[in-house]
Amino acid sequence: MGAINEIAARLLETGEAKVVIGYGEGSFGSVRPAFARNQEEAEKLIYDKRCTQNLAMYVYKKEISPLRKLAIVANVSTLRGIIRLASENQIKNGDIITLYINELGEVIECKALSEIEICLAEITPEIKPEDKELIDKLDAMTPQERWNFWISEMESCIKCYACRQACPLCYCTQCAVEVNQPQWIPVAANTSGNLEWHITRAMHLSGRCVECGQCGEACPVNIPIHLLPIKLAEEIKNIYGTVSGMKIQESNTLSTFKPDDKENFIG
Amino acid sequence: MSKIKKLSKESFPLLIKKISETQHVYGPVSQGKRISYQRISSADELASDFIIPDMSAKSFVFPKIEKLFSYTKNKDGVEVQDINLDNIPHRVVVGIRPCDAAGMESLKAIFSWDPSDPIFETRLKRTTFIGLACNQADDYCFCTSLGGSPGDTKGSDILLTKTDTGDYIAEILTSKGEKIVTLAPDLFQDVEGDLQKEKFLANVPKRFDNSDLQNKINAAFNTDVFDEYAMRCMGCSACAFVCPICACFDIQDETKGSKGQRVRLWDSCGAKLFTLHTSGHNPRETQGARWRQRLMHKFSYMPERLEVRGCVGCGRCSRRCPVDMNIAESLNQLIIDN
Amino acid sequence: MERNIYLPYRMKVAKITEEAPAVRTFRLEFLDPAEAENFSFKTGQFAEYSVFGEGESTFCIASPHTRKGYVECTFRQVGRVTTALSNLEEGDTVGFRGPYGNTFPIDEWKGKNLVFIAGGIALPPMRSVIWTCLDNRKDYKDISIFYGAKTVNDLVYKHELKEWEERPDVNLYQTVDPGGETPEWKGEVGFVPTIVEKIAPSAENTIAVVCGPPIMIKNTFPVLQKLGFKDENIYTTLENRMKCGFGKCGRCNVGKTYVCKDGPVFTAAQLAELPNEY
Amino acid sequence: MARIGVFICHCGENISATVDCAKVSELAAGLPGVVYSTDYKYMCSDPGQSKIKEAIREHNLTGVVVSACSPRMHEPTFRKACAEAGLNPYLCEMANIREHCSWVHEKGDATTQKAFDLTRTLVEKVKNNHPLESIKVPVNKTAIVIGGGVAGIQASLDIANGGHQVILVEKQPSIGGHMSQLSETFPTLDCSQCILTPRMVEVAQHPNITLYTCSEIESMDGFIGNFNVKIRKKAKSVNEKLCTGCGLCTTKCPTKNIPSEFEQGLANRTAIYVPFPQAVPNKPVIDRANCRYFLTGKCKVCQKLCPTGAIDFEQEDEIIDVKAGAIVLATGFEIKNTDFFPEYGYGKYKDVINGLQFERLASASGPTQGAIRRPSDGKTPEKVVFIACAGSRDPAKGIPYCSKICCMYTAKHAMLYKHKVHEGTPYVFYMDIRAAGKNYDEFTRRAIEEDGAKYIRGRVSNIYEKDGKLIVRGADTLLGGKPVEIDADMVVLATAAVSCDGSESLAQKLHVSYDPYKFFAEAHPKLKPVETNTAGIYLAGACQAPKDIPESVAAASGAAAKVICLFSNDELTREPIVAKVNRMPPPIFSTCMGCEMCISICPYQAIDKENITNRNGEVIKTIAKINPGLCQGCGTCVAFCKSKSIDLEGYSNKQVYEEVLALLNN
Amino acid sequence: MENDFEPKIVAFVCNWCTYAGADLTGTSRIKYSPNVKIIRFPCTGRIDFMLLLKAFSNGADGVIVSGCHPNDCHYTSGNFHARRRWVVFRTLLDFMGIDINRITFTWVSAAEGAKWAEVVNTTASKIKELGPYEAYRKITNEIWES
Repeated sequence: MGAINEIAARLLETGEAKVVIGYGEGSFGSVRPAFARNQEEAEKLIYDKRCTQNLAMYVYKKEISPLRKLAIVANVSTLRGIIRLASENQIKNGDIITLYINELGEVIECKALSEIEICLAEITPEIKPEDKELIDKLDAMTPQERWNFWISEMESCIKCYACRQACPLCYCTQCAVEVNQPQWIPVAANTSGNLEWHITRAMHLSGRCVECGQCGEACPVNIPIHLLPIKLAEEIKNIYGTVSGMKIQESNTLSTFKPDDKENFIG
Repeated sequence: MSKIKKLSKESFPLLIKKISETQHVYGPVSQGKRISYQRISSADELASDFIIPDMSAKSFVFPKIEKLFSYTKNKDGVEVQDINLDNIPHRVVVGIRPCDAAGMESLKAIFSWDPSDPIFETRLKRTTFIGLACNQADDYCFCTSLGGSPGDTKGSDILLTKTDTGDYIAEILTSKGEKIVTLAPDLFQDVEGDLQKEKFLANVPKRFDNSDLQNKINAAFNTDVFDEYAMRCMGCSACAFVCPICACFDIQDETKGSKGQRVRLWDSCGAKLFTLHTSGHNPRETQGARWRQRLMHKFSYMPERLEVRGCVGCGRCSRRCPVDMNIAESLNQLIIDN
Repeated sequence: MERNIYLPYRMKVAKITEEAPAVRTFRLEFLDPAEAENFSFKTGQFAEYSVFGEGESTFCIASPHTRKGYVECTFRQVGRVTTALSNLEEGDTVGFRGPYGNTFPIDEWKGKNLVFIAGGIALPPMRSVIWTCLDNRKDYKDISIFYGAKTVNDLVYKHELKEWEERPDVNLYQTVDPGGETPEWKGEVGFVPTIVEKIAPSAENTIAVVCGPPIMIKNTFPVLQKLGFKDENIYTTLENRMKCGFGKCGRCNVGKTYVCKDGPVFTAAQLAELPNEY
Repeated sequence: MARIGVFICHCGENISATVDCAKVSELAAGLPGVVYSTDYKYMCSDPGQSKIKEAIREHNLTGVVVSACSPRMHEPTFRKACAEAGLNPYLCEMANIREHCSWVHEKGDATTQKAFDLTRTLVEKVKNNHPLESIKVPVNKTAIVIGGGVAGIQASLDIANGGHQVILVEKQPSIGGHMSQLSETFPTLDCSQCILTPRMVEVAQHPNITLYTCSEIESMDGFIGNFNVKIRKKAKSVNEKLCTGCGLCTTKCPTKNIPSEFEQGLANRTAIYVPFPQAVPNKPVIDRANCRYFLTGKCKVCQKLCPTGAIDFEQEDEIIDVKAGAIVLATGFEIKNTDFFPEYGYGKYKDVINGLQFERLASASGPTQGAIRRPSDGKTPEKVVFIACAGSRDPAKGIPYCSKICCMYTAKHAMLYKHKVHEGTPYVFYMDIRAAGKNYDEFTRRAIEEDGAKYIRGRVSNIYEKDGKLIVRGADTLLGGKPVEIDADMVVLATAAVSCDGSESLAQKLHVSYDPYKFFAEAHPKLKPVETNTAGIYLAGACQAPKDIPESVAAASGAAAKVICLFSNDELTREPIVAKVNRMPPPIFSTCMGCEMCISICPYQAIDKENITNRNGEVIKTIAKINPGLCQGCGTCVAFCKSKSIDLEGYSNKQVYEEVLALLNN
Repeated sequence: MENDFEPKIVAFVCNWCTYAGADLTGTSRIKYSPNVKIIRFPCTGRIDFMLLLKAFSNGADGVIVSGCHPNDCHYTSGNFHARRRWVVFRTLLDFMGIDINRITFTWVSAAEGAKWAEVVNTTASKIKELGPYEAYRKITNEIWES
């Protein structure tokens, strides 16, 4: 039995957590999110290289959040998701025990959010090489080529909202896409409506995205939709020097400003 | 009426070419990481070496956006323009997987149930399915557990099975299939004896025993088996949208100035807004109830009311689920538990 | 060619009645006389009403089938379509698709006493059946109506309530929730189930019809059962969310039951068989 | 559908000259929901307004669109007319078909079409308007007056005499401003200090006036009726309460060679000083930049001498928080110095001076006790050249405007010189003599005709020094540009009046607009000359544009009147254009998720948290709440809110959305 | 064809600076292209990026967004927030291949009547040169053409 199972078992036994959100064996060699509510389930939790999914979206899920306190097995992107959720008041200190597994495979139990910040202070977040490569490739294209690329992707979008549901930061009870007075974004999954939806989602994530890429992972039709918020996160890092999901007290880049913010296109 | 012919690997592209002269031809096309049914003009465009397209073929008969009628608003009121069913195109889908083709029967059951939906009926009537039997499968495939098979002819007008030589065994199954043959009769060779189609089919092991499935699943309704699903399922609509049978829909108006149209759009019982009343009351309040509805609808309610199952075991929903909600596994569990 | 099942009839808003805050009744008349001629419905059925450009919304038909040439609907302004409906004026055009669903078995009720129990905005489906029965008054014995709302202002069909109150062949019991009364209020004060229990209509040879918000129905059934009503003799209507109205869109399933096809009228006995998904 | 009335104004011919108003009206009549449409010569006139009122009653209108001039002009007019006819005023919108259409496009179909497009857009907007009720907010009846020159003094006294508290904030150690530096004033030639100092004293003694000198505005937030202002009171190093103003310190201060600001550098002062003898308050301050103690750490002579121990070297800047209902800006102006003019010697000729320096020379309390002596050698100048328009009306110098006061004071200077140096000759170079004003033209004529000032119409091209004389070379344009050369003893430049250094940053702190020359902008050039675009902030004097004394005083009294009007009510009625967080029935309560980003985005601190509790008092949800008293309706939170949980009345999501659609879908 | 092309351009402007500036253009009788039509907002901070998307999906060929110069916002900081929003939005649009040359961002003060005319004319002629925004129109029309 690994450290993660022991800690999960202890937290459940002492009642410090009612459920431990983690990873379990999934279909055919894959891993899946798993929920340990008792000793037996605690024993089934696993943690290994395959556990890259960001689980932070489960902490506010309606079927789970009433079970707070929760414990959650966390990789770096989950940690960042939790910190960002805390910045946006969706988690309070003490709601969640985070079981961070560091590069050495040690489990670091964070009961306070500040302890997560300490873990994150050691880390320089980087985007995946394949994402970087595709972003660079797109940047090198002409606008027309980029348009063709994205439009062909948008035609495939079926508006299943897996991207939204998988996102740790899409916690709104009413998503902008569901607002119908006015109907900002068409309900129909037509190309222009899909485009508007994905632009809106990326904009709403700008300054907030923790670059986990979960939206792209979730897409059933393989649209690299995570590139949009990640591209913006990278730009924001370059322009404003802010990185989301590293510190609780950070303010959102798009709801703050500096009088001497630079731009080069406003005449 | 099944007739067996042979279609050589050289004849196959010629057949596509011949059909494209008069009708739009569609088939699985690879596009980046994605394989989907797309319009093609030659057989070269068809994807090869894949298990199953990412999206099912249901959009040929139940597109993600279906115009129901259009209208023009003016100062005095509204002029309504009904759709013209004559505009619905004749299409041939080549390379549809047997599971997708089999799904057409379930879709037909839904849309033909009183009252019959003429838009759907016309689309189905005007689409010819040239199936391609599966010569490979993955762990997610479970058609055999639900009475289907990698070489199932149900729903196809012609079913092709690729042999080890690259030539095809062509089963001409319907009059629509016959019509295709008459377009290029020379390309189809007569055959003698048993071509042993089974030899060329993928092996899809049975995952569970489907006998008495309906009663077993009914018995699970009020058990806590759905609690874990309630937690894990994130409530997106991916499973429903990739499913060859899920036919739940929404009706919305799209407008552009004074013009408007009412459209039918894919919807999903997994979405929390699906059943939400404007009062705030939601009859299926939890994700567990919604996942249960998905299972119940496919394996209990549809068999009860429409005498068909809502699942052909294509495994798409499980393959595509971001949180690995595996439908075959769930069914297996329900069967074992009950 | 058969008619496009999604195509609505165009109807003119012939009359608008303000019932209560944000609650209106529309009287709708067919623009095409031929359509009017061929149209018929039975009490208890519902329809899809639409504002072109905004979408469709489901309500019961609130007028009795005994009165021809028009249908009426009563709605509260809450969502996009009802807001758009509220913005209409007399003479404007709406879409109407229906009727759908089953009906109250009023022929089976002949010779019986009828008790109608309604709360708030759920009076409309009841109003249809009440008027249908009143229009065939001789077919039925005693008719009692219990109706309650949050406040006096929230009572709908105020004119008709007055008419029923004045009719000697109807017993009307009106009530408002505690705190909802005005100084002039002469009716009861209290929740509907409480008032039913207090007045205690006889269950003997009596049919009860209950319409209201889920909480009211939940609390009224036991009262009726205590008074001796059999579940088979208690009727209600369900108002699940619907889109198509004809058993395809998948919204209104309650178990294997389609509210749009098998309902919306159910007996308490039938409801007891359904999973709690309504 | 809605019942909208559309009213197309011809504005005489201002609109109808390029727009076919009848056509627009006819097209508008065809719009869904429009039940009445008409056009008329002057919609804003009484009969025009009556047409609107009649239509509202007759057609039972649910909304009105007036296509006419800018809503910034007449929106209140038409909204009032609607209200008078029983229609909620916020159900009236204006389409701007004059400023944004008829005046900027040529006559033609495209212009008419645009007028209709704009009208249609507003019709779609108004269909989504809601009746709104104005918001009442309390008024704090204290005014802050910024600047203690004659305008600030006048405004302060008027408001204080009206019975309200005034906080007067002055940057310098004394109030008085430029007027206290002047010798005599035109056109009456009465002594400037004689008329000003009694008023300065009145300010000091007024029970309703609190005076902060050496003070500036640090920051401001809030809004009309409820401003919160931080005042930075700079350290004077002298305890005002202890200081009796005996002046002993100033006489003994060892640092005596600091050019006096008040004397325009024509005399010196000490490091601890009173700017001028009649200063208010008449208590010295230490100029730390020049004080020996602050420079070297040694001295403290003043401290040793001070009989009351008032010298406090440790004193720090003080931040004073004040609340006020209104603010009057009276920060005045500055004049360009002589070093601004390369052609006039870059300020290197001692005897080329500016107008204020001449005032000090001519002043009886000045460095020469009123004798005109040139600064270089103290000789009485025999020829003095006065150059009007030094910098003003010169686009090349970035000052295209007229400084307005120069013509008059130059005439005054010529006269004063002639009165004091009878044998001297004043020459005046001018572009035009602008002497409009009561007794003004008579005054300049007197300078020419009685006092013999030699007026030369033309510009001075350059000045150079030669043999102790200043050679002034120019041209006389009245003589066909004939070159003129004068060997003057002294040259007085009527340098351009410009906005004060720091007025831009002050405007930004107070959120008032300013013009390209950094003068504060009035809300309307004609009808709201003393108001700014920011409600509750008013303008007095030359901070708005160059003004002479009577104008400054008039504006100050005007501003004071506005303040007193505002203070005449306990509550202020505000436009209900405020943001609102949505509320819904349980279990949702609101779609607001409480991310609180709107709190950081709001410029007015108008958003706070609100807890939604259940019956047991437990918090179920925390959402944003907007204080309608503080919200100014900018809508930044609305556009930012991801879940669209905030909306802005008057510019709601639905309204602006429908506007975009209507504008494009014709 | 290009000569006949009359672009549809929507201007999203704040009430206090640019709207007033455009009023001044009018009072100064400076002529400009009628292709641009103004929608009034209280502040650039109120301008939702989604409105720009709606403009394009409803057939706009170009868009102007204009408000108070930095530091001049009537509401102190709406334009500062807008500025960050537009930086990010423009990056996103460019990354998606949307033609950012069709969006003019500018600051026009209440005193800059002449600048407003210039902004309008420059934008209008640029959009005329670029031609109708066919690429976007194609995707918005697809649902209407079937």
